[in-house]
Amino acid sequence: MLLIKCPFCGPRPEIEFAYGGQAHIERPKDPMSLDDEAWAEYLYIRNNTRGVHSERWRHINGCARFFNVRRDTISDEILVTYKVGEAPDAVPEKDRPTKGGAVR
Amino acid sequence: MGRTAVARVNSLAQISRGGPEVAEASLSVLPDAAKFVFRGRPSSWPVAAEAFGVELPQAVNRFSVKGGRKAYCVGPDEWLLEAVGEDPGEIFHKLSESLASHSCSLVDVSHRSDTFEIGGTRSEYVLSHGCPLDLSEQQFPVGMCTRTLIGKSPVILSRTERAVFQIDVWRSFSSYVWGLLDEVRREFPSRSRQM
Amino acid sequence: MKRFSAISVVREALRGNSAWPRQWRSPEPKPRYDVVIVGGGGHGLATAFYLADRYGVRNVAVLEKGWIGGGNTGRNTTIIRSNYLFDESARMYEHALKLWEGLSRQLNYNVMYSARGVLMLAHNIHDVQSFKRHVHANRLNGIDNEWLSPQECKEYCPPLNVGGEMRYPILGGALQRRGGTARHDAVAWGYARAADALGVDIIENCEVTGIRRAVSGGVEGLETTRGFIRAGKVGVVAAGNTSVVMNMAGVRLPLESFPLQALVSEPVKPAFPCVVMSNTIHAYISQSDKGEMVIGAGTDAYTSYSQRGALHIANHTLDAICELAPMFRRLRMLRNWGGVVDVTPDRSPIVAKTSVPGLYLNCGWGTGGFKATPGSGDLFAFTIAKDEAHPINAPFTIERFREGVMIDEAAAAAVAH
Amino acid sequence: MKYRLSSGGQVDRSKPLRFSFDGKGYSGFAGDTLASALIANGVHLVGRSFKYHRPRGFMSAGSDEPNALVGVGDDEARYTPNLRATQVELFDGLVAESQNRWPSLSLDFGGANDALSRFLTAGFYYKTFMWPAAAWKRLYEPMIRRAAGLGRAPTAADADRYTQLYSHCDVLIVGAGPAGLAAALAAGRSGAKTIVCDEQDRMGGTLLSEREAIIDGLPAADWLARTLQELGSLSNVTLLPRTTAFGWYPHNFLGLSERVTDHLGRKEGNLPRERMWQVRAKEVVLATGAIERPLVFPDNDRPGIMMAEAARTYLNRYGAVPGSRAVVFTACDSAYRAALELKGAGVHIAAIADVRPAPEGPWVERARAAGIDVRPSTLVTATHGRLHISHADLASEGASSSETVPCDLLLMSGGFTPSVHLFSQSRGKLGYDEALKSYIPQKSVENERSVGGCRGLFDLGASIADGFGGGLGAVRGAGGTPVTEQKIPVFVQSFGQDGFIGALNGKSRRRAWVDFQNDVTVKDIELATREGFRSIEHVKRYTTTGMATDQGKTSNMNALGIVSHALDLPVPKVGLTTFRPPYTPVTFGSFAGQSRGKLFDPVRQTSIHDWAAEHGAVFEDVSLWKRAHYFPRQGEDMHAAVRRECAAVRNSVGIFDATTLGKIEVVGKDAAEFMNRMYTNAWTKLEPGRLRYGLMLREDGFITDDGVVGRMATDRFHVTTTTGGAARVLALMEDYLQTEWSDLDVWLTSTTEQWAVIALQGPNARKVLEPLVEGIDLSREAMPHMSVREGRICGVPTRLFRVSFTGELGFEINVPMGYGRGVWEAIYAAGKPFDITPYGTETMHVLRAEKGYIIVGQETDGTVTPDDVGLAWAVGKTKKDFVGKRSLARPAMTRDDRKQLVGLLTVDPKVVLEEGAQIVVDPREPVPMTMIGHVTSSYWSAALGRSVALALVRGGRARIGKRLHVPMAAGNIEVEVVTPVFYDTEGKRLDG
Ligand SMILES: Cc1cc2nc3c(=O)[nH]c(=O)nc-3n(C[C@H](O)[C@H](O)[C@H](O)COP(=O)(O)OP(=O)(O)OC[C@H]3O[C@@H](n4cnc5c(N)ncnc54)[C@H](O)[C@@H]3O)c2cc1C
Ligand SMILES: NC(=O)c1ccc[n+]([C@@H]2O[C@H](COP(=O)([O-])OP(=O)(O)OC[C@H]3O[C@@H](n4cnc5c(N)ncnc54)[C@H](O)[C@@H]3O)[C@@H](O)[C@H]2O)c1
Ligand SMILES: Cc1cc2nc3c(=O)[nH]c(=O)nc-3n(C[C@H](O)[C@H](O)[C@H](O)COP(=O)(O)O)c2cc1C
Ligand SMILES: [Zn+2]
Repeated sequence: MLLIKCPFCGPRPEIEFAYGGQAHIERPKDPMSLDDEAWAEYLYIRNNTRGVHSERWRHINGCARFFNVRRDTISDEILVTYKVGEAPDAVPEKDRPTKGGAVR
Repeated sequence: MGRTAVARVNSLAQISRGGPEVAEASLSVLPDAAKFVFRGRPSSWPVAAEAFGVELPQAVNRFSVKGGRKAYCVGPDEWLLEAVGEDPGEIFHKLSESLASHSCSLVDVSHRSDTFEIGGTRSEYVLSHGCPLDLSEQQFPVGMCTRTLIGKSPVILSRTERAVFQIDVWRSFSSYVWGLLDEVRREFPSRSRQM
Repeated sequence: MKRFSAISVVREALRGNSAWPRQWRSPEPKPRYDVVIVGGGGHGLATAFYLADRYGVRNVAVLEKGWIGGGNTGRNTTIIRSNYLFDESARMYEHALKLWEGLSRQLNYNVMYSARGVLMLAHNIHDVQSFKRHVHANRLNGIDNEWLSPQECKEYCPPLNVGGEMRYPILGGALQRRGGTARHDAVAWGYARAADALGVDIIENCEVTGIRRAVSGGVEGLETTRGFIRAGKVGVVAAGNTSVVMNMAGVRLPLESFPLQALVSEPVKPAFPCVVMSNTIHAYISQSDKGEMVIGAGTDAYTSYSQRGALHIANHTLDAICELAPMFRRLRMLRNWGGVVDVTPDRSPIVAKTSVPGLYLNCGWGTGGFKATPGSGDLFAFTIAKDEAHPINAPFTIERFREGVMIDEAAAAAVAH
Repeated sequence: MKYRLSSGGQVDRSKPLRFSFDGKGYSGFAGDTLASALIANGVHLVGRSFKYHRPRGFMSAGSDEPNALVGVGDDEARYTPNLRATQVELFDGLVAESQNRWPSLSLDFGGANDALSRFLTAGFYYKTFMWPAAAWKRLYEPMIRRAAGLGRAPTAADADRYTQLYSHCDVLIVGAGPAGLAAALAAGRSGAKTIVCDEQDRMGGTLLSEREAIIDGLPAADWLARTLQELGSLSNVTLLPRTTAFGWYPHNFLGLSERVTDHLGRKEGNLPRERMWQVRAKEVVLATGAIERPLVFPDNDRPGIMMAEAARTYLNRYGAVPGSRAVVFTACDSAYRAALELKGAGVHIAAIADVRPAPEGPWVERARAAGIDVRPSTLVTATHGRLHISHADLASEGASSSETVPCDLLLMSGGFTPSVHLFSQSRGKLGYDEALKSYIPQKSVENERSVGGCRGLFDLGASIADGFGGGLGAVRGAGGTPVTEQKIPVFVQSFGQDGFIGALNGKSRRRAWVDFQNDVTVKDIELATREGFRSIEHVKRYTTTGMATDQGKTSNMNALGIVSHALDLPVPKVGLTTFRPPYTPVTFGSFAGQSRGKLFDPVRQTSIHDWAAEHGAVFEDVSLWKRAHYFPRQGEDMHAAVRRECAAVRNSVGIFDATTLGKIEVVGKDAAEFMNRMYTNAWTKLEPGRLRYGLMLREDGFITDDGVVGRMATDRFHVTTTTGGAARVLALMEDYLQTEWSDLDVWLTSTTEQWAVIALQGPNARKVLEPLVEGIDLSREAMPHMSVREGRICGVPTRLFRVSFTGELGFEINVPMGYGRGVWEAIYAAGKPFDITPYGTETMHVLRAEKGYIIVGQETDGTVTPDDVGLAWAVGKTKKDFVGKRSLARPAMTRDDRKQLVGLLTVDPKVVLEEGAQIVVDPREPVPMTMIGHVTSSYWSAALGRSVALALVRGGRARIGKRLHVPMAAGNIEVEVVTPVFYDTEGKRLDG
C-alpha cells in the first residue's frame, strides 16, 4: 500500500485515495471544434509511461481534493506531489526525497 | 393539524442495545445533532464562523468546539458544523440569512450520519483494526479529525480525549462500523451489560 | 525435433535421459528476417509458430528481452473460456478454444489443457440477467454455456458455500463445460519448440530498444541489445510493455498498464473440481494439477511496471475466496506475484495493422488474454502474412476508438479474465 | 528415555504433555515442538515426498523444513494441513498425522513411483499422456490429479476468528536473534517506537541453542534473558514472538502474521487464531539470520539425515538427541561444533567427513583433540537404510573404494545462506559473495538496513555490534536521537566462512536431492539445462525446484550451483529467481481478517428496512444496499405478489421505499451552469419548484446515469442518481469541478443518506397524503406533475416531489432519514382505507416497463447512447457543450443501424420472454445465427393481461410493426415490434 503525501493532509495510506489517471490532460475548451482523431486522442491516448509518470490522485477518503503526483512506475517510488494548478517545480526543495522510498 | 411530529430514530439504536461491556474499549452512541456541510469561497468563511458562533479551523483536519457546537475542517474549503441537540431548521435559516450575499454552499446533513464514541485504554488499538491511520497521540492528537476509512466504510474520525475517539458515520454504514469494532474487541474479557 | 511419445520417453529413460535434445535452439540473431516478432510470450511464440506452420513464412525471429514465457504468460491464472457476449469476442475466443482442444497433439507437447468447466457465479439479480444474456447469445453463436441453479452450482462444485449466510448469496451460475485451464509454461515452451522445429529463431535476452523506420515511413528493422536486426515486417506482442515498444515507432496508444496479482496456496489433495469466477466479489479460483489453489486477484488502482502489487488487493481477494469456500480459511498462501497487464478503454484487444507500414500490433489483452493465445497467434500470423486482417480479428482495430465502435465486454457484464 | 537428556534445554520437564502422531500416543514436554518431541521419542520417519513418496525425516528445526509436513487437528473445523512439525508447538492432546501416503507412512504404495523415477524426470508429463487423445481427459489427467498435493484441505468451515490491524512505528526489527535484539536495544533505549517480531515462539534466534558464548560478561542465555527483560520493560517497544514478517510491500509497508492461539491447544476465550499486523515503518532493520545449507550428495534424503545446526538445536534447546551414532558431513566449521556438542551428550561421532582438502583452525583442532575421526577431502557417496539411515559410505575424493560406516544419524552442513528474502522483496540489490557462496544485500532501495547473519556476518560479536549500529542508524533515519554507541563485549570461538553450493559427487548414478519436498534431483536439473532450459527461471519452472512450500529456502543456492556448473557460467551470471511474499505460508484466514459474513461488505439498510423486514419483504442486493424486492403474503410466490402489488398501484395506491437513490445537493451561483455541463439536458430555464429528468453521459458519449433533479432555488439543485451510481456520479462531478472548472462557484454535497424517500404511487396517492401534509397545496393546479415543494409532513420537514416512475399519479416524499420509518408508518396508516400496498423493486420494474421508462444498467450496458433508448429529447440541442456531447458526433454513434429501444409483444400473449434472450430475423438460420438485439426487460403485465418486453434491436425503430423471432432452446418465439410504451400511452393517468 503506497504512502501518498496529500498536499493538504500529509502522508496517507493509498486506500484513502482514488487513482485519477494521467495528469495534465486538459479537457479541450471547445470539443466540437476537434476532429475525431484529436478527440480520440483526448479521450483515450495515454503516455502509459514506464518511468516517471505524472498522474492524478484524489484523497477521496480524506480531504476529497484532487492533486498531482510524480511516481516512478518501475519502482513505485513517489518523487513529488503537488496541487492542481501548481507546477511540480514549485514544490519546495525540502519536500523532495533524498533517497528511495516514499515522500514523507 | 396539531399532531405530534414523528420521532427521530438513530441508526445505532438497535445494535447498541444490550451489547457486552468492555472496559478496554467501550462503545456508546452520542446524542443526535444538527449537522451542516459548509463550503465556499474564502470571503464567506468568517461570516459562517461568526453566524455559527464557532471558529472555523483553517487547518485541514482540525476541529474547534464551543459549548455544544463544533466545526470540523475536513477539507481545505469544507467544514462539518455540528450542534448537539439543536433544531437543524433554525440554524440553517439563521446561517443562510447571514450568508445570503456570499458565494458558498450550506447543506443540512443532520440525518446523514450518526455519531458514536469509542473510549478506553485500548480504543486506539481496537480502532486500528480497520483504520489505516497512525492514531498515536503524536500523529493524531486531541483536536484532530479527518475523513478516513474503518474497514470498508468511510467515516469522520476525531479524537476528543486521549483515549476517546468519535466516529461520525453515514447511517447505512453505522452498524457495519460498530459491528467491526465490536467484533475486534471480543478479544477482551467482557461482562454482559445489566439491562 | 525429436518427437515426444510414450516410446521415446521410455527409450530415453532407459538410456539415462542423456540424449534429449534442446527443446529450442539458442541461435545468434541473423542480420535479417522476413518477420520479427517482438515479445516471447505465448502470443508472440504462437504467432511465430503459425506463421511458419500455416502461412509459410519461415524466416522468422522472436525477440524476447528476458526468458520466453516470463511475462504474463508465465504468471496468469490460466482460465480458458469462450463464452463472451458480443459476436466479435465470442468468435475470437471460440476460435482459440477450438485450437486449445487439439493443441497438445498439434504441438506434440502436453499443455495439459483441462476442460474442467468454468463456472461464473451470479450474486445479484443484475448478474443473473447479464449471465443469462450471455447464455442466450452463446447458444445462438454455437458456444456452450448453461445456467445452473444454486443447488446445481453446489453439485458441480461442492466446496461452494450456497448457504444463506453469505453476504452476497450465490443466485446461480453460468457454466461453460469446455472451459478450463492449461499449464501456462508448457504453452510457451510447446510453441517455442514447435516453432523452432520449423526454423523460427527464438532469441532470448534480446531487448528491443528502438524501431528503425525507413524514409518511406515503413519499418526497416529493430535496434536491440544484441545489435540491429533488419526486418521485412515487425509484429509487436509485448503485452504490458506495448506502449513502451510502440513509442519507439512514434505510435501512441489507448493503453494503460496495471499490476494484476495472483497467488497460490500450498498444494493439497484434490478439493476443488473446476474453475470458479466471481466478478461481483472479485474471486477467481481453480486447483492446479499439482494441487495448489490458483487464485486471481484484482488489479491495483494505478499504472505500474513493477510486477508486484499491494497487500490490500490480496486481502480483498482472499476474503472473497473464504466467503465462497469457508473451509479454505485454513489453507495457506504459498506465493503471491504480480504481472503487468495492458488495458484498452473497452477492455478488448487490438490485433491489427498500424499506421506504420510493416508494423503490426497485438495487444490490449489485459487481464484475460491467456485463453486467446492460440487464436490470437493464428489470427495475428494471418494478418502479418497477408497484410490484412482475418475476418475474425477485423473488428479489433485501433481505429475503433476514434470511430466509437467499442467492444465493451467489461461494461456489459463487468467480466474480466 | 533414550533420546531425551535428563536436563538441559528450555523444555519444562515438570509439564509432560500427551500427543498422538498417526494414531499412536507419545509424550513430550511443555516447550517442545512436535518435531523435538518425536525425536525425543525416537521417531524419525514423518513424511513422504511429493513425487516419489520417499520416506522422509526431519531435516531442520525451523521454518525452512521441507520434509516434516503434517496435518494437525482432530476437529475438522480446525484441521490444518501442511504444517511443519518443526514449528508446531506441543500442547496436551495434540493430534497430528502424516500426509501423502497410503495406506500408512511406513507402507506407502505411492512409493512405487520411486521405482519408476527414471521415467518421471523433470517435465516428463509435457512429453507424454497425449495418446490416444481421449485418454487425457478420462485417464491421465485424473491420475495426475489424484497424485497431486501433500496434505488434504479441511472439509468443514473454519471455526476460528482472524483479525487484522494497522500499525505504525519508527523502527521495525524483523528477527530477534542476537543482531535483532541488539538493534532493539539501540532503538528501544533511544526512545524510538519500536516493534520487534520473530517467527519463533521464543526470541533469541541462534542464542537459544548457544552454549559457550559470553556476552557482556554473561552466559548467552542470561544475556538473552536480561535483554528480553529490558526490552519488555520499555513502553516504546512491542515484542511480537510467533510473528512472521511475511511480505514487504512498497513504501516500507510490511505484513506480519502473528499466530496467537494455535499453541494453546484447546480454545479458551475469544482471542483470534491469528492476527495480521500491517506495519508502516519509518525504518526497517532486517535481522533475519541465515539458513544452513544441505549438501547435495547421493541418497541424501533418508530419515536420520539432518542439518548439523538442527541437531544442535534439538539437543541444546529441547534436550532431545537425534541419534546415537552419527556421521558428520560438512563443508564448514560449524558442524564441528555440532559434533562436539553431540559428543558431549553421549552421541558417538563415527567420523567427520569434510569436503575441504585441509580443514584447520580451532574447531577442527578441538574435534581432533576430542578424539573424533576427522577425514579431509572425504565425501559421503551413498547411504543405506529403508525407513531410517543405517549406514553411510565414505570415500576420499577421487578414490574408487569407499568405507561403509554404520550410523543412525548423518549431520550435514554446506555453510549458511543469508535470509535475504525480505530485503529482496523490498527491491534491494543483491550481490554474490564468492567466499560465502551466497547472495548478500548491497544497496537498499527502501528505508532499510540488514544486520547480522542476513548480511553474511556469521560472527556473534560482529553480529551484535552490527545489530546495535543498525538500530542506531534506524533511529537516526526515523528522525530520532540515538543513544550513544555501546560496545557489547562478546567472547566466543568464531568460525571461518567456508561453504559449498552445487552437487558433490556428481558422477554418481545414485540420485542426490536438491529440492527435497518436490523431489528434484541433480539429474533433473542437468536434464533441464540439456533440454535448453538455461535461464534459472526456466530451470525452476521445468524442474519445480524451489517451488515447494519451503520456496527453496534450503535448495535454491544448490540448484544455482548445479546450473552454474552445468552451463559453465559463473553463479552471478546465472542469476536468482524472484523472492516473493510470503516468507513462509500464511493462512487465507489471516488475509481475510475480520472481513467475513456480515462484515465482508457493509450491509447498507434504509431507515425503513426494518419495517419491510417485519412485513415479510424479500430483499435483493443492489450494490451495498439491501432493497425490498417484493412483499409476499402467505402462500404467494414472487409472481403472485408482484401481480397483486402492481394491481394495487394501478387501482388504488402503493408505497415504495426509494431511499437508496443517490442524492447530491448542487449549490452555488453557477449551479445551473454546472448542471448544463454535466447533464445532457438544459437547466437554465428550469424554474425553482420544478423537476426535470436528467441524463448523464460519460465523456465517451454512453449513458452512465439518470435521475430526477429538482430545482430548489436558483442556486440549489436536488439531484438524484441511480442507487448503484451515487458514488460514481459524485466522483465524476467532483472531478470536472475541481480539475476543469474550478472557476465555477458551485459545491457538491452528498445527501443520499440525509433523505429517506417514500414513493407513494397510484390514483389515490393524493388522498392518502393530503391529511398528513402541512404548508403544501397538493392540488393538481398548485402542484403539477414534475414539481417540488417544501413543507412539513407528520410534523417534520419534507421536500415533496410530484413525480412518477409508474405512470400513475405519484409523489416522492423526502424526509430527513431518522424520520423515515415514522413517516412511512403514518402514511401507511393513512392509506389503510385505500388498501395501501407496500411494493418492492420488482413491481417498480414492471410498472415502469409498462410505461417504457428505462433503467440504467438494464436497458443500457455501457454501449448505449441517449438516442438509442429514445431519449434524444433529453439532450439539449442548443447547448454548445456537455460531457459526452462531442463523442455523440463520432461516426459510429450516429449510424442508423444502431441498436434502438423498442417494445416487443409476443404473438402469444401468455408467453413471457426471458430477459437477455436474443432476437433474430430468420429463426431458421443455422448457428451461428445473426443476432440483431436482445430482450432487456420482460414481465407479465397484470394491467394489460399479457406479457410485455423492452428490447434493444438493430435499427429497431424502423422495424416497428414488423415481426421478429426469439429462438429459445425449447423453441422459437415470435414477437411483434412496437413502440416501447404499453400502458396509458397518452399519459393521462399521471394526473390521477
Ligand atoms: C495475474 C494474472 C492473471 C491472469 N489471469 C488470466 C486468466 O485467468 N485467463 C486469461 O485468459 N488471461 C489471464 N491473464 C492475462 C494473460 O496472462 C495475458 O493476457 C496473456 O498471457 C498475454 O500474453 P502475451 O504473450 O501477449 O504477453 P506476455 O506473456 O507478457 O509476453 C510479452 C513478452 O514481451 C516481452 N517484451 C516486452 N518488451 C520487450 C522488448 N522491448 N523487447 C523484447 N521483448 C519484450 C516480455 O518480456 C514478455 O515476455 C492474467 C494476467 C495476469 C498478470
Ligand atoms: N557460520 C556460522 O556458524 C554461522 C552462520 C550463520 C549465523 N551464525 C550465527 O548467527 C548469529 C547471527 O545472528 P542473527 O541475529 O543475525 O541471526 P539469528 O539466526 O540468530 O536470528 C534470526 C532470527 O530471525 C528470525 N526470522 C527470520 N526470518 C524472519 C521473518 N521473516 N519474520 C520473523 N522472524 C524471522 C528467526 O526466527 C531468528 O530467530 C550469530 O550468532 C552467528 O554467530 C553462525
Ligand atoms: C498457474 C500457476 C501456478 C503456480 N504454482 C506455483 C507453485 O506451486 N509454487 C510456486 O512457488 N510458484 C508457483 N507459481 C508462481 C511462480 O513461481 C511465479 O511466482 C510466477 O510465475 C511469477 O514469476 P515471478 O514470481 O518469478 O515474478 C505458479 C504460477 C502460476 C501462473
Ligand atoms: Zn488530503
